[in-house]
Amino acid sequence: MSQHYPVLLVTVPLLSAFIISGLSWVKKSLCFPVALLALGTSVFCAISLLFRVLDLGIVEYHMGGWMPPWGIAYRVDLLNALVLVVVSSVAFLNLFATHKSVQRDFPEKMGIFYVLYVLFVTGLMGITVTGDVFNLYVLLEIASLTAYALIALGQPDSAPLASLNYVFIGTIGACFYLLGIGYLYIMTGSLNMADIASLLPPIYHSKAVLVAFIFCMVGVCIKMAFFPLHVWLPNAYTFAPNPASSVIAPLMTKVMVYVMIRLVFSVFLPDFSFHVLHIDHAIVWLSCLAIVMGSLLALNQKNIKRMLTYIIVSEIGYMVGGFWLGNRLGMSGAILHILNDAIMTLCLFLAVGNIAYKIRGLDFVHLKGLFRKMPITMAAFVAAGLSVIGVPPTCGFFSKWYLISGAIQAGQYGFMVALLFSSLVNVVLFFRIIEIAYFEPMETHHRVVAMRDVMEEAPLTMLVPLLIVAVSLVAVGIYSGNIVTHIILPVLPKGIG
Amino acid sequence: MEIIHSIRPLLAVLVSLCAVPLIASSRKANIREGWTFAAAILKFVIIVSMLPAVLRGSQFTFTLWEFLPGASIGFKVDSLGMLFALVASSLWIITSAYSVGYMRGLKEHSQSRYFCFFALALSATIGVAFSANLLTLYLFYEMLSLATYPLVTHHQDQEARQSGRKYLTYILGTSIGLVLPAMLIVYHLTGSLEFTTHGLLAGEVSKGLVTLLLLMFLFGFAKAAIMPFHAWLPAAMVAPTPVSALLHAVAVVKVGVFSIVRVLTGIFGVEILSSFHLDTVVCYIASFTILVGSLIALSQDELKRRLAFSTISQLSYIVLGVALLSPKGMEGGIAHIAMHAFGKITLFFCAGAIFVGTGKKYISEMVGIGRKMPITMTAFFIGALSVIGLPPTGGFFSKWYLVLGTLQANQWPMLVVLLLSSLLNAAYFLPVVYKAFFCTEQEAMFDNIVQEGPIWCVAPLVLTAVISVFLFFYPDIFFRLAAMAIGM
Amino acid sequence: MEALIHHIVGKYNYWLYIILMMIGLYAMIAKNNLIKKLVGMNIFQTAIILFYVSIGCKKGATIPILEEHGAHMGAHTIKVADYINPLPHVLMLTAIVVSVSTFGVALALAVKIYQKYKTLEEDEILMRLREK
Amino acid sequence: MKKIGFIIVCLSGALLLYATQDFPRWGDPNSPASTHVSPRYIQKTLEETDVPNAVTSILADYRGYDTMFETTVIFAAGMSCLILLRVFKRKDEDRYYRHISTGITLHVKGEKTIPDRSKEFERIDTMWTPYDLIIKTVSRFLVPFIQIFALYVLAHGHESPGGGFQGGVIFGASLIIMAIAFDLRTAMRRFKEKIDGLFSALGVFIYAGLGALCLLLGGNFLDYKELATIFPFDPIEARAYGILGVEIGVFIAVMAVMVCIYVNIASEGRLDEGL
Repeated sequence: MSQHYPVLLVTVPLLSAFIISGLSWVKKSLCFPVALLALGTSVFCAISLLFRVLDLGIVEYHMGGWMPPWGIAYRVDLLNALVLVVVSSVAFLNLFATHKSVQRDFPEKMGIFYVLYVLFVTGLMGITVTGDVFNLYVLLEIASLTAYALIALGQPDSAPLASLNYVFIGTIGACFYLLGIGYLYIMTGSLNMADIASLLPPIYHSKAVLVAFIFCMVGVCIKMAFFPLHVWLPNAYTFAPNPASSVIAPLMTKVMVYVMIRLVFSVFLPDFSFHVLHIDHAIVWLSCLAIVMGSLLALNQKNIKRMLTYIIVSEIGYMVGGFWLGNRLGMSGAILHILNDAIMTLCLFLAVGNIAYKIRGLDFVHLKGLFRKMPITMAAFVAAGLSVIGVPPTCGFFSKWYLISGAIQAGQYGFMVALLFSSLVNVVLFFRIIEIAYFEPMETHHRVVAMRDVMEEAPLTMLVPLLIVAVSLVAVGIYSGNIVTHIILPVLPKGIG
Repeated sequence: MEIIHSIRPLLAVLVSLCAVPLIASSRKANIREGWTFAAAILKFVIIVSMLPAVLRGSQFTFTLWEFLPGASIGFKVDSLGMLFALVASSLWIITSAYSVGYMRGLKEHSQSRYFCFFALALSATIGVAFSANLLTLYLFYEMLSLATYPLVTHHQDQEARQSGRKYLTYILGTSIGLVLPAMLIVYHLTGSLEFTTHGLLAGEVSKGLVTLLLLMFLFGFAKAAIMPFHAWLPAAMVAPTPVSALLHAVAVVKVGVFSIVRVLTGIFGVEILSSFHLDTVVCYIASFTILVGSLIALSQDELKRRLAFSTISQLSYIVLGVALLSPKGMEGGIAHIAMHAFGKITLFFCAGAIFVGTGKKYISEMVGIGRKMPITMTAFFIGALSVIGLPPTGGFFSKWYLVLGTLQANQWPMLVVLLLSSLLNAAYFLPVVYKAFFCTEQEAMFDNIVQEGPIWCVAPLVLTAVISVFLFFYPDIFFRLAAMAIGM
Repeated sequence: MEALIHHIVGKYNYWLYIILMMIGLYAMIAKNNLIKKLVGMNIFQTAIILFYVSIGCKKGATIPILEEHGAHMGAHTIKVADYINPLPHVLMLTAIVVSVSTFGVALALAVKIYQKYKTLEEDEILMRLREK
Repeated sequence: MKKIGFIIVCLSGALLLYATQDFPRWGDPNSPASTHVSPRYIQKTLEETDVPNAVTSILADYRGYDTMFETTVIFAAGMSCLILLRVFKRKDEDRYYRHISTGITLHVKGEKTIPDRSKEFERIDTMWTPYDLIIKTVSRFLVPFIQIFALYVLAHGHESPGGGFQGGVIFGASLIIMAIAFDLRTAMRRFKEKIDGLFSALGVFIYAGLGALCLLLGGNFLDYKELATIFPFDPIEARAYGILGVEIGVFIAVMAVMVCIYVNIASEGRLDEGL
């Protein structure tokens, strides 16, 4: 069975989605266990696949037994394997953690919610594992379509409009990508990534390839909300229901960053992207802008979830900029940050979900006295905040380490300054919340009567996953050296200095 | 030099970390404080157990985790670290006792949280003392910054909020904005972050870059309160007095200074500093802080703020001593870490005891307090002598060595600075003592009845005062460690 | 000039699809009414479909369904140039489905928005939101 | 916004046009697109899959994996509409009933209702009362033919243009015609929501399940030739039958989802009335 892991990790949740959909008409209570089981299988497959790739090298899988470029092939190297593990585990943990609030918020539509949830995860995993540019497009649409629906379920006033705007912008992004691969197809006649990569070098200087590159990249950048193409993200993620935003926010943008890396590594090849085109400096400067603007916009927010969405925008700048530094350190940092940022964002959004489960409203004014009310949730929130700031030994520090080292090596001091600036702004952002949650109810001077009995934590099923994620912030941080040397560095193409 | 691989440094760090959940989960106050004492004493015992070997010239090392080649989480116990750890851990025991008296005396809220974060802060302090490389040092440095935030803002009122904000802005702002990039640049240049005896950067870099890095480190470790990054320290005085005493006179600020010393000796190295004449630059920066700090201290009426500015100026003594690069000066500077610690903590304990006993915070309200609290004020006098640098206290020796160091280094202006500052020290401390004891009946603000603070408060301050005097007669141990630290 | 005309005439399919795409994209960005935006989106997607399908075209070829008698003569007798390229058609079948699905979801969203605000003019909705 | 939009549009249009300079001329049989990958499909489709329609063989076999997800996209769209719009709680609204024998219209306010299946009364739409004999009669005649044609398109997909999508859409359209010509309730009585939901899941499940079956039989996912081990086909034939199987799955899914999307959008999720 082990040779089938690549396809199983996508099709098991896919099949389960249909089963859940059927069950939602017959027996609702079974939907959640089935979803849990399916995503658990995916986690298992993804981890086994990672070890298999570590042992055997690149794993290929041919759908229907057809050889590429005629059939669709999966091609799993360490990069996909790593992202797959991230995607499946984040989705699994979040599924478990948010069950209670799904049950409360969507009592009748719980089954269909899980169908969309599982399909969303399927889409993301399909994007990650595939070796075919068109297959990637189809799965991208699955992920996006389900994300639109999930987001629109949120706050009834604003969520549908935010989601519709996301539909428009997301469709433009996807169509740009589709145009890009159309141009590649017209020039090469192939849709398989490896095949295109082998056909492209002789026509590197053709205008069509250049335009194909631009359109693919712009499309992907729209989808990952790279500043200034981020306008859809804050509204969409803020108004989304918490159980959905805590899976969409950590994964969607990260997977799109992966797609960008995959396109550069396996389709256009670094040679073209860095040596034929000379856009790396420009993109790094754009990312500096993304980081700075994301941070500044985050400062401007009065709602905790909205603030987090702008932090995502600035984190996207980290990854894109780090990758386009064009050296091994920067790229390792960018790839490591995909992992780290997914964990951090998950932790933050889960904490916010817990808070929202107990408190109506996520504006700053609602957060008063939270440290007394929900100490464990807030501890996890602080841990994630420290990781976003980049305090050792949390994982955020180590990706920042690589990114800054990469910036120094590349001589891009602007990027370094932007990273440090954003760290400092993050300090302000998180300690502002901590201050409110820590000080606010203490209005009288000095000795305040202890208020022990007001503690009101979220249920245990929500806390345990949150704590697991919070601990993994540190665990991943400690092991990040190993992750980089054993998983990330071998993926980087040879030509990169 | 013998290298001993041992887990003891790690244990010394972990003891108080492990105590945190125990303290947090204890329901009864006595049990909670029992855990604190147990952790404090155990920590002290572990550190003392390494002392003989360190005095023989051995080093304990332990690498916990190799994160990157050259950048690991590793511990190293050498004489410099030992000196600092010894001071911090011994004073933690005393401060714990004092905390009990102070917190119970004032019936403070959230005492569990207080003791938890205190233990956490001590873990970080020892971690800094024993760190073998810059990464480990940075890790514990940040941990200390964050662990002390709840302590500084313990009262959770508006004033605490403002101070906490200031505290974090300075401490985290500089460490992230300056130390982190400087560290990465060093790593980029050398591929390593280990502290070495001759300096990591030796022969690697140009003068401009070294100067830049030096300034980044010097100001980046804002815990050392070198001007203009000193404003957090007076602000942090809103904390309960035991916090000010141990953390803002000993642990936190000394961590800053200690980090600077480590970086100057372990990363830059003496050769590079003297060949580029950077020692003089550091000397002038430090002496500026010394003088200005003392001058500001003169004008402060709140006792704890005056002590804070005194600390600011005294910290720069240490930096100055090390930057002199002369053996005597460096020895004096390093020994001053210990001498100043015992003196200054006595002063803070006294300030706290006065607050617990009478509720007074301002010097102008303390006229005649010596009659009410004679023991406390006597201890205050001894502490003040030690900080000024007069016999019969330990502070005399460190200052003596510093003066000798300036002569050895031919830095005459520094000699003037030191002497001038001593005068200023005397000028801002002695009037307090004088007014406390010698005042007319009309002036006195207190009844002529002896009424000391609680025993848990008084005993610790007597003890530290006695130690300060004791160090005048037996300063050997710290000076031996200091001498070994500079390789003599 | 002649080269330009040659270029336009020889590749008029691309010109057409690009103009169509521009119309769609402009409607998506600039129109105020959500349904008009949706229509723009559809035009945009259709333009891309047109582009792909025109890639598959070969002059003088027929649809890619092999004639029955060819079946028994073996592969070598099937002349590739006689049949147009089937792959873009397959791809566009997928793209059509995707565009229909997106359209469906978008319509559902529009219905939801209309239920709430009784209008589909974006500026009116935004004004209503701001008033809150 | 308009100006920015215009600039963006012109920019991307110019960029795309700029690239066309390197493109092969329209209809060029020697372009890379026509010579690299696609010739094999045309040459080998009969030999390898026993399906003369190359589009069908690519769709359901060579690139069948794409098509599976394409069907999933449809399914996801159906589910999205359902979850977005469907309201399960009945709102108290005014209803209209017609007394069948007399033709008198009743306006019932609030909670009170007459059972929808009452013999004497029939429920009618509030806004619009479709009662057009010609349309009703014509569509009543037409619907079976449309449905038969849909099945033909499905079954004949191997040999001629057609297949599951096309057939499914046509079949779905027949049900929608019913809903338009009569009213939504009539259509929903014939084709219950629950059945519709189960069908849409079942359709895609057939596709993915067939793929998984191939995997269980020892081949790769969607490798239909493995079906030959349990069915009495030779491996080439097995591919053709496999394609038929997945086309049926697609047919069911597309039909059900079409209906699902229509009824939800038309009635704003209440499934009682609406166009």
